[in-house]
Amino acid sequence: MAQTAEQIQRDLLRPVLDPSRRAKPVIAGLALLVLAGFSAWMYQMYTGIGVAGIRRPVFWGFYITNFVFWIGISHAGTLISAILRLSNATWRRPITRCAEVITVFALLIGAMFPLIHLGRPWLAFWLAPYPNQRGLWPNYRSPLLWDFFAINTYLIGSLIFLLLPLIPDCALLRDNVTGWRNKLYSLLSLGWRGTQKQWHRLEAAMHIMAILIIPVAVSVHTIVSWDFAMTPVPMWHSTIFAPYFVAGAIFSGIAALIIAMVFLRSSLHLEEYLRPECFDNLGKLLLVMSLLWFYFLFAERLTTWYGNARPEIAVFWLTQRGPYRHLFWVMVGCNFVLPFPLLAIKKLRTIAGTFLASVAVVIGMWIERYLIIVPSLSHKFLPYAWGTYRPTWVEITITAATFCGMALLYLLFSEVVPVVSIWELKAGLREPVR
Amino acid sequence: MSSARGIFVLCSEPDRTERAVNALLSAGLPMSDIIVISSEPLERYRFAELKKVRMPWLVVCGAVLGGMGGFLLTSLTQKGLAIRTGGMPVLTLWTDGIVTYELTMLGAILTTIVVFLVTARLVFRNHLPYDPQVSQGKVMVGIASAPDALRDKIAEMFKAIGEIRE
Amino acid sequence: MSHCWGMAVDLDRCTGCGACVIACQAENNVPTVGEEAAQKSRTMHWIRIERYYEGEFPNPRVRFRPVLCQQCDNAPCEPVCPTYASYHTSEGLNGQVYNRCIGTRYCANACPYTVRTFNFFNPVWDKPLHLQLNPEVSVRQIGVMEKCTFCIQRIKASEIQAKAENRALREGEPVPACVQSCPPKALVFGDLNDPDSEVSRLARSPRGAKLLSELGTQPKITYLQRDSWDGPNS
Amino acid sequence: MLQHRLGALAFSLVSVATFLLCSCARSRSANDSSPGSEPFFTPAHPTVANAVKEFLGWRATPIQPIAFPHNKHIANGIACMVCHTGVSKGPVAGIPSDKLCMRCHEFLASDRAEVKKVAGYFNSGLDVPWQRVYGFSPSAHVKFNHAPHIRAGVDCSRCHGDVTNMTVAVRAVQINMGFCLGCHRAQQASTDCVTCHF
Repeated sequence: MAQTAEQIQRDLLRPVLDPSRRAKPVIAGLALLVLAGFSAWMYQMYTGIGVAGIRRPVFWGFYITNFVFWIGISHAGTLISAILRLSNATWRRPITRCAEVITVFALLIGAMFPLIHLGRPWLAFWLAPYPNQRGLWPNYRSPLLWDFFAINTYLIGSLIFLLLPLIPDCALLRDNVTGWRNKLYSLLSLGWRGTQKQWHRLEAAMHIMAILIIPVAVSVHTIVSWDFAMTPVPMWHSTIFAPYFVAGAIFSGIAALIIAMVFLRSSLHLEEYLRPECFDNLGKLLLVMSLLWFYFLFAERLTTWYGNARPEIAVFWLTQRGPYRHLFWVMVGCNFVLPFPLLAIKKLRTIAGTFLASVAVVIGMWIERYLIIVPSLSHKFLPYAWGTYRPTWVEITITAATFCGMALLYLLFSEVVPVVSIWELKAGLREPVR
Repeated sequence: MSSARGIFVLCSEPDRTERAVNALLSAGLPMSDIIVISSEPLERYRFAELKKVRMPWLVVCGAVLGGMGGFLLTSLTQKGLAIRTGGMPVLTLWTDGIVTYELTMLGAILTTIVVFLVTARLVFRNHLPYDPQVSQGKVMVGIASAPDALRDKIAEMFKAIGEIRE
Repeated sequence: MSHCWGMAVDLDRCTGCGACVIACQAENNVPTVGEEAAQKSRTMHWIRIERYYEGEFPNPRVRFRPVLCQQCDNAPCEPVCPTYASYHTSEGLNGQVYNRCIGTRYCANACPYTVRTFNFFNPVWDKPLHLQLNPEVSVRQIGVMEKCTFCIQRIKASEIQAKAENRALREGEPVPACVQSCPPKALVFGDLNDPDSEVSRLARSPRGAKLLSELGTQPKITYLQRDSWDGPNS
Repeated sequence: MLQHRLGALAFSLVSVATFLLCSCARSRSANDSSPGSEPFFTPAHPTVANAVKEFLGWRATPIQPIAFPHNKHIANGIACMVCHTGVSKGPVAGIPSDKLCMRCHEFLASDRAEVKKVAGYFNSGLDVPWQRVYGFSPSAHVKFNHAPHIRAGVDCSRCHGDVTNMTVAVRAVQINMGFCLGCHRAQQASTDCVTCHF
């Protein structure tokens, strides 16, 4: 337990004021991989979307899988941190910012994928409703347009949600550095003084934002699920999709948060702050979500099997016994069979245990999205038009690069601002221990 | 103006802060004029109690505006386009509801940040004095402007509490 | 009177010869994609002939079914397009506006008939084959979705001609390339708003059925067949 | 600082990589800038710069091989349709061949320098390489038809400006979709997308 305010401040500012030299080769390596992904994208843009493995009838592949996956990961943060803030859980204080950062970066990465996957990405601005000489407006009936509005709202909201509590910490940094960094942090702290009025307003604003961001987060993944549920594609046209996707998003989000926290803890020496009880509590949350995920999976599978409609059952057996069976059972293993004992048994719910479970869940949830998209598309109604899908090196490179990009952004962020909120921890010192 | 300079004291612990605030109150200053600057929220103290903010109401107004904007955007532009699609009606209230909902939330979020920045007097320059020692845990107490006579009196009282900043 | 273009496909007449596919390819500047892309099932046909096999060796049977855009009244492809690139024209066709298409490929996923084709690369014609491109039809570029238009260029040309001559369109006046080239006359095209046209008559035939009618897409193409075979068992 | 340097490095690497990729791809990919030299035809843009120009709608001002004075011909009572014969019949208005020019200019003003150029083309059996002034880019997918517009009584000047005062034709009217739509709406002509785009 960190004792004094001075200690907290010293420990948490250290990664920013005196960044570890060991991080530099890691940053360089990650940057190179991100660069590889970027080059692959440029190559695709120049040569054509055909360098990806998509084909008829599987017109959506890795890119949309990644889109859904990263938007799901983005639910880590803001949603968890907002819920914990509103419920005033004391153990939230060290983890809220780690979580909110995931949201912003995962959203930025996720929002890139619809652009990457477009046939003509340079015309993507036609999704924005703006008056034009053509007299044309976007189609508000299209789920993609709902995505456009929802993701933009969520991005703005979560960015504000991240930046608001960052203001006092930037003011703190401003007072501790000189030169250009002083100028930078002065700018970021927006002239923060720390009057009681400002503190009061900040807390009021954070409270309101926490209330606002929860329905936005829920709506975002609901709408992502409607991208699928609105079309008459077997196994997509399902009313269960919205809650199923939201639950899955929170599920993978918590897993991503735990993974990020494990790395932060060891690399920035935050053992005193990201304490085992944080992992224990998040592990319990992850367990609940794992059960909820399995419940939804069961409900979806059971109704399809029982309904026995010809196009749907074709996709059903394709994933259960057909060529996608390996992926399907790996998914069930990663999302339920493995995490369940790891998280349910108190002895195993350690930092290592939750980390292992989280890695499994992130892999499992990526496969889940893939299994939602590809088998359904490959086996639509007319058997003559059935097909397959194989990703190419372009898709694989871009996918790998986004994971590196996430790590890179996170690493850079943790070197620019304290990744654990200093003032919130200090305020927590005064709180009676419950 | 020399007659309206402020005076502040740097306190090292919360009890002294309370003493400084009490000193100012005893000098006949209203609570609303007293400024307490700290590096963390001091909610538990009497001087931190502020009257309720109207922020939630403004946010609701922003939400209503955003929602109305969203609804008008969807309905008017669809009327203007009047394209027949798939035998569906020109105005589709179910789907317009989604855009309306998102813009309602966007309106609320943007209002929150604007109201926060304005009421907390951020971005827009404020001339409050500041001392980097606040970042080391000190608390600054004082008033932004005081006539000379009053300031001398306050300075006298502050001497016992801590370092004085003008 | 506005028109509502429709088609009837007589499966009892279809021999699966593929003339309609070739005619469409030539008329509409539909590119051939080459072996490599064809292996990846990126062939671009606006009309295809589906082949299904029935029965065991002594009595095998092949079923042919030409499948093209069904020009649904309640088309799943239309509402999902964010830019109105696929939309419902005033004559009831499922229009595809190439210049408005940004390539989300959402329409192709939504289409239950899988009749939309996508330009994964810029199309290529070996010279001098480019000289036989139809100037009345645009050459689509990379990243654009395309599909059967019922030969909209022919429909428009007929309408303009009829208007110039100040008369109504005659029965069988616009003829899509596939219909024109069908040797056994298995394909019939016409105005469904005219109750006396041949296509209206065939649409009312007791032999008639719609493809995937259970989805409620209300196609404008009627498939005619004596026995009730509603597709292969999947 | 290191991050700063890495950023600069990343940016330059990306630029180099993109350039290399582009140039490799360009040498493989088709272009129709020099007809006859390539073994295949594709509607692709020959260069990235060309694509950017079309995206932004930048078009070079055409330079005509002959300084044809529209104003003089119209002043002499020659109507537009005398030379642009296709305009009332079909999609294309058409540019007359030099045979039509020579019908008069074999004798009329045959000593003028510009007319001699026409005669030169005519005698060598070539067409005058007129440059297109109007017209839609291929990616606009517009199938414009002159005839219905003429039949509907749309004056040529509506879209081509006051040619009576022009020497060589210049793009006097900016024709974009808004321009077309404005007129179609006012005349209650069809504004269905497939009226023009197919």
